[in-house]
Formats: sequence, C-alpha cells, structure tokens
Amino acid sequence: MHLLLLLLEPLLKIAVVIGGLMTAAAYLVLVERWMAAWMQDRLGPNRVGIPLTKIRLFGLGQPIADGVKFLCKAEFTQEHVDKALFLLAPLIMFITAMAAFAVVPFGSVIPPDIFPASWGIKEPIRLMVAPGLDVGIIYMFALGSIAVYGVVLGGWASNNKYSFLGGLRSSAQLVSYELPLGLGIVGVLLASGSLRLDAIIGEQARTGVWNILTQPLGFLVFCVASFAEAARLPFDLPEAEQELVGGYHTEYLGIKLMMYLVAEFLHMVTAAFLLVILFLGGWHLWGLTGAGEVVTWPIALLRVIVLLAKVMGMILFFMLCRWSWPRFRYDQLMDIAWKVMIPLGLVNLIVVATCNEFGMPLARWMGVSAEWAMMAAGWFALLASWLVVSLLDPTAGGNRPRHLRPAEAIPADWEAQS
Amino acid sequence: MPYEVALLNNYLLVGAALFGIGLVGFVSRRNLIVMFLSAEMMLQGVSLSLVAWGRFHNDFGGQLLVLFIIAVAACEAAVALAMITMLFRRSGKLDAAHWQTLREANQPRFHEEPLPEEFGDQPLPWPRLTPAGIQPDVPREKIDYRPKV
Amino acid sequence: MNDLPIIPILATLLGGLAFWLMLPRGTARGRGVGALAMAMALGLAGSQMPRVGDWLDNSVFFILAAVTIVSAVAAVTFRNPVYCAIWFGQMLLGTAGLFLFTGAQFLAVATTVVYAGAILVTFLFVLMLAQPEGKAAYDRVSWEAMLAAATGVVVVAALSMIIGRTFAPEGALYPWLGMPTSQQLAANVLTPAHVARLGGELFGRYLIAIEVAGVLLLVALVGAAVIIGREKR
Amino acid sequence: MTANDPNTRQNPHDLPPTGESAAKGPAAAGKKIAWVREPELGMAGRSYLMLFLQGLRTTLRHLLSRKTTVQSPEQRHVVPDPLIYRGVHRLNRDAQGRVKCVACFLCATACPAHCIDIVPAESPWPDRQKYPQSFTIDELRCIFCGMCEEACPVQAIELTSLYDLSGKSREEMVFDKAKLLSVFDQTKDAEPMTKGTGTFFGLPVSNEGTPGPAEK
Repeated sequence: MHLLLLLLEPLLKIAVVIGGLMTAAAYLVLVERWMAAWMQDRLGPNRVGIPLTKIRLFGLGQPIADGVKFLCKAEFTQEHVDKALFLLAPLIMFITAMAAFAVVPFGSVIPPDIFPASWGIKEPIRLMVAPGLDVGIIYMFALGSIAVYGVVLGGWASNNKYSFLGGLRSSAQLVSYELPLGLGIVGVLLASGSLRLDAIIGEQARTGVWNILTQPLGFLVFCVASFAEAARLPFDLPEAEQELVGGYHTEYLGIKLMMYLVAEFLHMVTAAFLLVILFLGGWHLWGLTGAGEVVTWPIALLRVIVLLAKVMGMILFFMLCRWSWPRFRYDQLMDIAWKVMIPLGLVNLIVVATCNEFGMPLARWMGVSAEWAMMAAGWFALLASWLVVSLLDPTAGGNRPRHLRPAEAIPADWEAQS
Repeated sequence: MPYEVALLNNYLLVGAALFGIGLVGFVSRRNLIVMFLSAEMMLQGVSLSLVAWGRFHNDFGGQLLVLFIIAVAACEAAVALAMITMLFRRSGKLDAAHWQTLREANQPRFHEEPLPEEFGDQPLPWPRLTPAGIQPDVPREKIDYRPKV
Repeated sequence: MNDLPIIPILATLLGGLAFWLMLPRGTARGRGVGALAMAMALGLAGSQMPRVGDWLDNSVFFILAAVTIVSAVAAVTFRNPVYCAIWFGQMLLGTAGLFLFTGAQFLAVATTVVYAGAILVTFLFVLMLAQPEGKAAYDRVSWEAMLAAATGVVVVAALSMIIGRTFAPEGALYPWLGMPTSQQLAANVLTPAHVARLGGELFGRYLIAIEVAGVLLLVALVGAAVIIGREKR
Repeated sequence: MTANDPNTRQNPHDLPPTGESAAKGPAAAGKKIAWVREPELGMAGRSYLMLFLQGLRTTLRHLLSRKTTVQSPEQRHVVPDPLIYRGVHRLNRDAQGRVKCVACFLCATACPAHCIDIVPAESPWPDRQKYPQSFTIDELRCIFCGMCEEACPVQAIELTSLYDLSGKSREEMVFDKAKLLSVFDQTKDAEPMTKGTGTFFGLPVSNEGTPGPAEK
C-alpha cells in the first residue's frame, strides 16, 4: 500500500506528460501547417470540424482525422526489409523522444497548501517527472545519442538506397552536432553550478539575468545546434525531400511512420524547452513570477503559463525559420559544425570560465556589478568572434559548384569585373 | 547476507560473466568489429566490478577509474576504427583470418572450408513496375541487374 | 568434497555447452537448443545469487542483470554483425541501468553517451557500409568454438569461485573487509549532490590523471587521423 | 591533364589567370565552356546576418499578406486562359459533326506515357483514307504534357480547361471516342477550336476538314 502511494505521484505525472505531449504534438502539426500555408499565401487546413455536420471550427478536427487515418492505414511490412530492426527503429526513436521529458520542468512547484490536509502532502510538488535525477541535462543528451539508432537502423533496415543515404547523413549530422550542443550548454552549467534544469532556472531567477544576456554566443551555438539536432529546415538534410524522397522513413507507413513523425516533432519541442530553460529564464519573468521555491498557487500557475508561452514562442520561431532560409549543402552543414560552431562554443566556454574566475575583481575595478561585466564580456565575445568568422569565412570550401557559361559570353576583362 | 555485501557479490558475478562472455567472443569470432565489441564487453565487466567495489568502500575512486576506462575506450575505438577501416579498404573484408600472414612464422596456415548456402541468403527478387514509356535500347537484364543495394 | 557447490558448477557447465551450441559454426543446427540451455543456465545461476533488499529492489536488479547478460550472449553469438552491434548496445544500456542502480548516475549517462552514442554508432557505420547484403562466410564460422567456450567456462568458474569464497558466511576469504553503514553510504556515494561531489573529486584529487587522459585522447585522435589519412589518392 | 582541363577536379580558385586563356584553354579541348569564378560574397553575406534578416522579412511579410486560396467546391477556380490550359482531352468535330481525326497515330507515337490507343478503320467518307474506329485515352495514365495536341496534324485532339477530373473506378477513367467527343460538345462554345491549317506529309490540311489528303 505504501509502495502504491509512492508510485502514485510519478505515475500521475507520467500520464499527464504523455497525454499532454501527444495532444500538443498533434495540434502543433496543425499550427505548423497553418504557418506554412500563411507564409505561402494560402489558408491552410480549415475544413475538418465536427464530423457529419457543417461545423468547421477552423479545421481544429484535422489532427484527430490525421491520427485516425494513420491508425487505420493498412499495416504491412515490406518483403525486402530486415523485419526486426525495421520495427525496432521507430520504437527507439519514439521512446527516446518521450523519455527525454522525464527531466524537463513544466513550471516550478505546486505549493502543498492547496491540497486537503488529509492527503498528508507536506512538501511542495515539483512539476517534473524525475526530480531526483542529478544528471538532468546529460540524461537528455544520452537519450539524444540513442535516438541516432532509430535513424540509422531505420535507414539500413529499409534496404533502400534513399533510406540508407538519409540514415547515414542524418546520423553523421546528429553525431557531429552533439559536440556544439554540448559546448553551448557548458557555459550555462558553469554559471549555474548544476546539471539540473530546475536549478538552472532557479539560478537565473535568483540573479534576474537570463543566460542569453550574459552568454549570447552560447545561445547562438546552442540554437544552431538544436536546429540541427531536431533536423529542422536549414539543416533538414536527413529527409531532404527533393533529394532523398523521404530520407530514412521512405519505406515506412501507418503507425510506424506516425511514430517517426511524432518523434521528430517532439525533438523540436524538446529543443524549444531546452532553449527556454537554459537561456531564456524558464518560468522567470521580471516583476511577475518572483524567485525561490516558496510560492502561492497563483504564482505557481503563472510560472507554468509563462514557461509554456515562451516555449510556444520558440516553437513558432522554429516554424518561421522553416520557410525563411534554404537548406544548407551537406558539406556546408558539416563545415558549420566543425569549423564554426565548435570554435565558437570553445570561445564562449573560455569567456564564461574567465568571467567566473576573475569577473568579480574586474567588475569591482570597473565599478559595475558582476552581471554587467559578464554581459559586456559576452556580447563583446559574440561580436568579435562573429567578425573573425566572417573574415575567415571557413565554410567557403574548395568544392563549391562551378558555374558554366559559354566561352563567348565571358567578357575579356571578366577578372577585373569580379 | 547484508544488503551491501549481497549487492557487491551480485555485481561481481555479473561482471565476471560479462568478462567471460567477452573473452569467448574475442577469441572465437572472426569479424574484426565483433572482436572489438567483445573486448569492450570485457571492459564493461571490469567497470561493473569497479563501480560495485567503489560503492562497497563508499568511495568515488571506483567510479573515477571507470570514467578513465571510458576515456581509454574512446581512444581505443578511434584508433581501432581507423585501423579496421584501413584494413577493410585494402581487403574488402572485415575478416581477421585474411591477415593471417601477420602472424609469427611457422604457424599452420588457416584454410577456409567452403560453406553450404543457407536458406534466406539469396537476395529477394525486386518488385517491377509495369513498363511505360519508350522501350529502352538496353536489354532488360541489364536494367534489372543490381549488384548491391 | 561433500560441500561441492553442485548447482553453480552445473550452471557454469551448462552455460558453456549452450555457448558452444550458439556460437556460429557454419550451421544453424542446435542454436535453439543452445538458447534453451543458456536460459536454464542463467536461471540456475540466478537462483543461487543472494537477494538484494526488498522485492522491488531485487526484481529491478535481476531484470537489469538478465538484460545485460542475455544481450551480451546475443552480441557474441549472433551471426549478422549489425545485430551483434545492436545487442551490444542493449548490453550497454543494461550496464548503464546497473550503474544507476548502485547510484553511479553520472557513469550511467556517460557510458550511454560515449559508448552507445559515439563509439558504437561509428562502428555501426562501418558494418553497414561493409556488408550491405547477406551474411559473410567469416561471420558464419568461428575459430575453435568448443575450445573458446571451454575457456569461458574455466574463467567464469574460477572468478565466481573466488567471489563466492570472499563472501561466504563462514570462513570468508577476506574477513577484514569493512562493512559500511547506510549512513556512511548516503553521506558519500549516494549523496543528492552526486555529480558535484564526483566533479570535485575528479578535478581535485585526480586532476593530473584527467589531464593525462585528455592528452591521451588528443594523441589518439591525431593518431587515428594519421592512420586514416595515409592512403591518399 | 593540364590545369585548364575541365575534366580534372581541382580547386576552383585555381582559375585561368586571364580571360584570354580562359577562352583558349577549354576551346583547345574542343569544348566551348569556361570556368567562371563566382562573385565573392561581401561582408554582409559572409556574416550571414543580412541574409538572415532578408529571409525573415520575406516570410513575415507573407505571413500577414492577403491569401489567394480558392475555396474549391464553393468557389470555382477561374482558368486565366482556357486556350492554353492543359486539362481533359477532347476530340474535335468538323463542320459536319464527324470526328476530325484521321487515325494517323502521330499522337499515340508522341505520347510519352503511352496512354492513347487507336484502332483505325477504312474511312466511310471520301475526304480521308482512315478514321478511328475506336479512340481511347487512359486519363489516369496521361501526364497532361500536351504532346498529342502538338503532334496532331489536323487539330483533332486538344486539351481543354476542365481540370477537376475524377471518377470512381479505373474503367470510368479510360475515355473512349464518344466520351471524348462529348467533351468537345461540352466545351466548344467556351473554347473554340484552334483555327488555321497544318501539314501532313508536306500536304496542306485544312482545318475545316473538307479537302483532305484523300482527295488528291
């Protein structure tokens, strides 16, 4: 009986998180389709409402219809695939995408005094599934590195050239971008002194200075790397439709395809959560949500709302980016990871470490607070390293495609013109 | 048995079993990569024992040693992968027996026994679309021939 | 000789036999029997191991241990090397779970990130590019399967005998092994600020060692680049 | 292999030094191509900042712009120029209401999708030798490229502006001669036949269909 009570709280949280995430993923797909349509001067899905009536509800029934369609599709496995791995790959992808949310705080805490006294709740309840895990964010990295298997196995098991190429590309991309992803957060971890996401938010709320203000370079590196990790558009090489049909999930259909698609969407949601929590202050908003863990219930609710609003804004930015910039070429993608983002991440790490070690005396000497000194150093580092990168232009490799033109069309002084 | 002792005992047993299994794999398998994986498995067995002893002695030393094992394993993997890739480029095989000339002199030569074909090793026929468009000049067999996917 | 531990010996021998049957020998015959024998051997061995804590702790430990050992056996005996790699990955996850069970949180995720996330994926690349179809002949036979299995039996038997003697209730091999109390444990390895303590140790007491490890990594990286870059067209 | 040989893979920055040799080098190899250095990116392009803002501005502008979607079953899409639209096929009739086709198979030959099937027969009329006894188009297989229309010497087959082609079975979507002629009856007022004459084996063919090659 004691054990059941012990398990009740985590089970309840897991149920809420999974249910919420699945619904959110379904409706975010609708939002993404709307955004895509509006940016292309279309209206987007606006038909499906309540079935058997003429009520349309702006197309809000669309996700349900899509889900039912996916579930009702004929579920067959192709003859030429490797059956076991073909089934395993989407499962890996889906499970890791879901499990990453175990350490994500969906707000701050629920104060214990809103429950009836007879329930015996003394401690404030943390709004995350696994509050005791001390390795927080590295756990998410571990799951991200396992998710690579879903991609590479799916591509290989499909026994299809396009799928295999997509899988290989994707896994090389994911493995490469894990390094800048890690480097981007090291600065934050150094500044906060903890690997736990709720502690990182707490630190930002305590000082009142979000990490994006003190470490803009880290934000840049982490943002680019998380776009690549989530395989969103400027970096969506894995499933570049124009070249690889559908990439590693070309051969998939029905529920297995749905698992892949939902998992990809959840990667984007995870990336948005991480960006907000690590760099944009999490639930903190100046003068509104306060700091610390002892809260009244309106403040607790407000924190959840602020966090989710920020995450939603970040997701909308992801969707906006999808139609704003063309896809990078594969060698450019790798160049950005290895020649730009990793050095920038190292610069950020050095700046943050130096500020942590020598920031206090420097700030006292300059007559400003430590936060201001860090901010100045961070922005200076961003501008300086961006300038250096632009001047060196490391992504312009020797393998750019050469334009051909009839010889007659070239003016005699073409070199002088260029 | 007290909890801590039972835990240590069980962990040591599991570690020993992993070590033994890895050993068998390392000496018996011929695929270079599977051999490498077996060696890593032995390392994992040792790591388990170290962590268990660290817990038993209430000390971080065991865990830190395992951390160094991981670092060494990463180095090992980098070098081993480079070498395996080079060997594969030269021979087109991941077979350890292909490099038997690297052994000491006076060793008996290993001869490959021909194996019977197994069911399921034949490649499947590929699905064909109904012909459309202008008949190509190349013969049908040439189009359908796919040495590998 | 009367107190000869019959069941552990039987389990070890059965395990060795099963291993021989399951190793690739150029034929698929006997693999099912081998798998069955392996399951029996593992069951026998598990029945001899002491219980760990209450039933929840106990079942979690045994499930993790079973996953680890079964995947290890499968990783060594499967003939398709891609499957070997996948089973090896599952063995790594099982080991990570066992690490987590002893409270080594950081090691659990580090193992997953480094081994499963980086090392195994690159090896998987090579395997997939090397063998796009079918099973190669050298994956279907192994060197001296019987001798190898016998070696394994001897090694495991010797190790487990020593382990058993170490913790035997009467006449333990090392009576000076001090027993930590649970308060001591909670104060150190199982502390809530686990990672902070680990990092403190790592960059305090073992600073030189970690620098050496870093240099080793760098040297290995350069070495790998040199080896792979030798054959330039 | 010289440095100017376009067949060698080399650094694109190793370009021919002057325009003269750039024109000469490939021409010597018998090819009228030259490698051209692409324009260098300025600071704004290299720092990616301006490009970033440009992309963002474009999407944001379109996000709020007027939408051009046509709500299809309620509103009909208006084809801007029906005469050049490539929709469902029709078989044209001549002035006497007969099918204009002379069963010359040029359309069937030109069709890249092989969706046209013609069975010719002796013509009952004096103005041509053959006429199509049956003329079927598999509309599901058709790719609506308009090659048949281009190939037809007598302007007998044309593509109309009917775009909402649908059916409930595959058989229904194989259009026979009667169906194709009925498409003509349906669309002849909105989209008049192409006027003018064509040639068939060098002989003039009038659009009205009266004096054909059979007369000669």
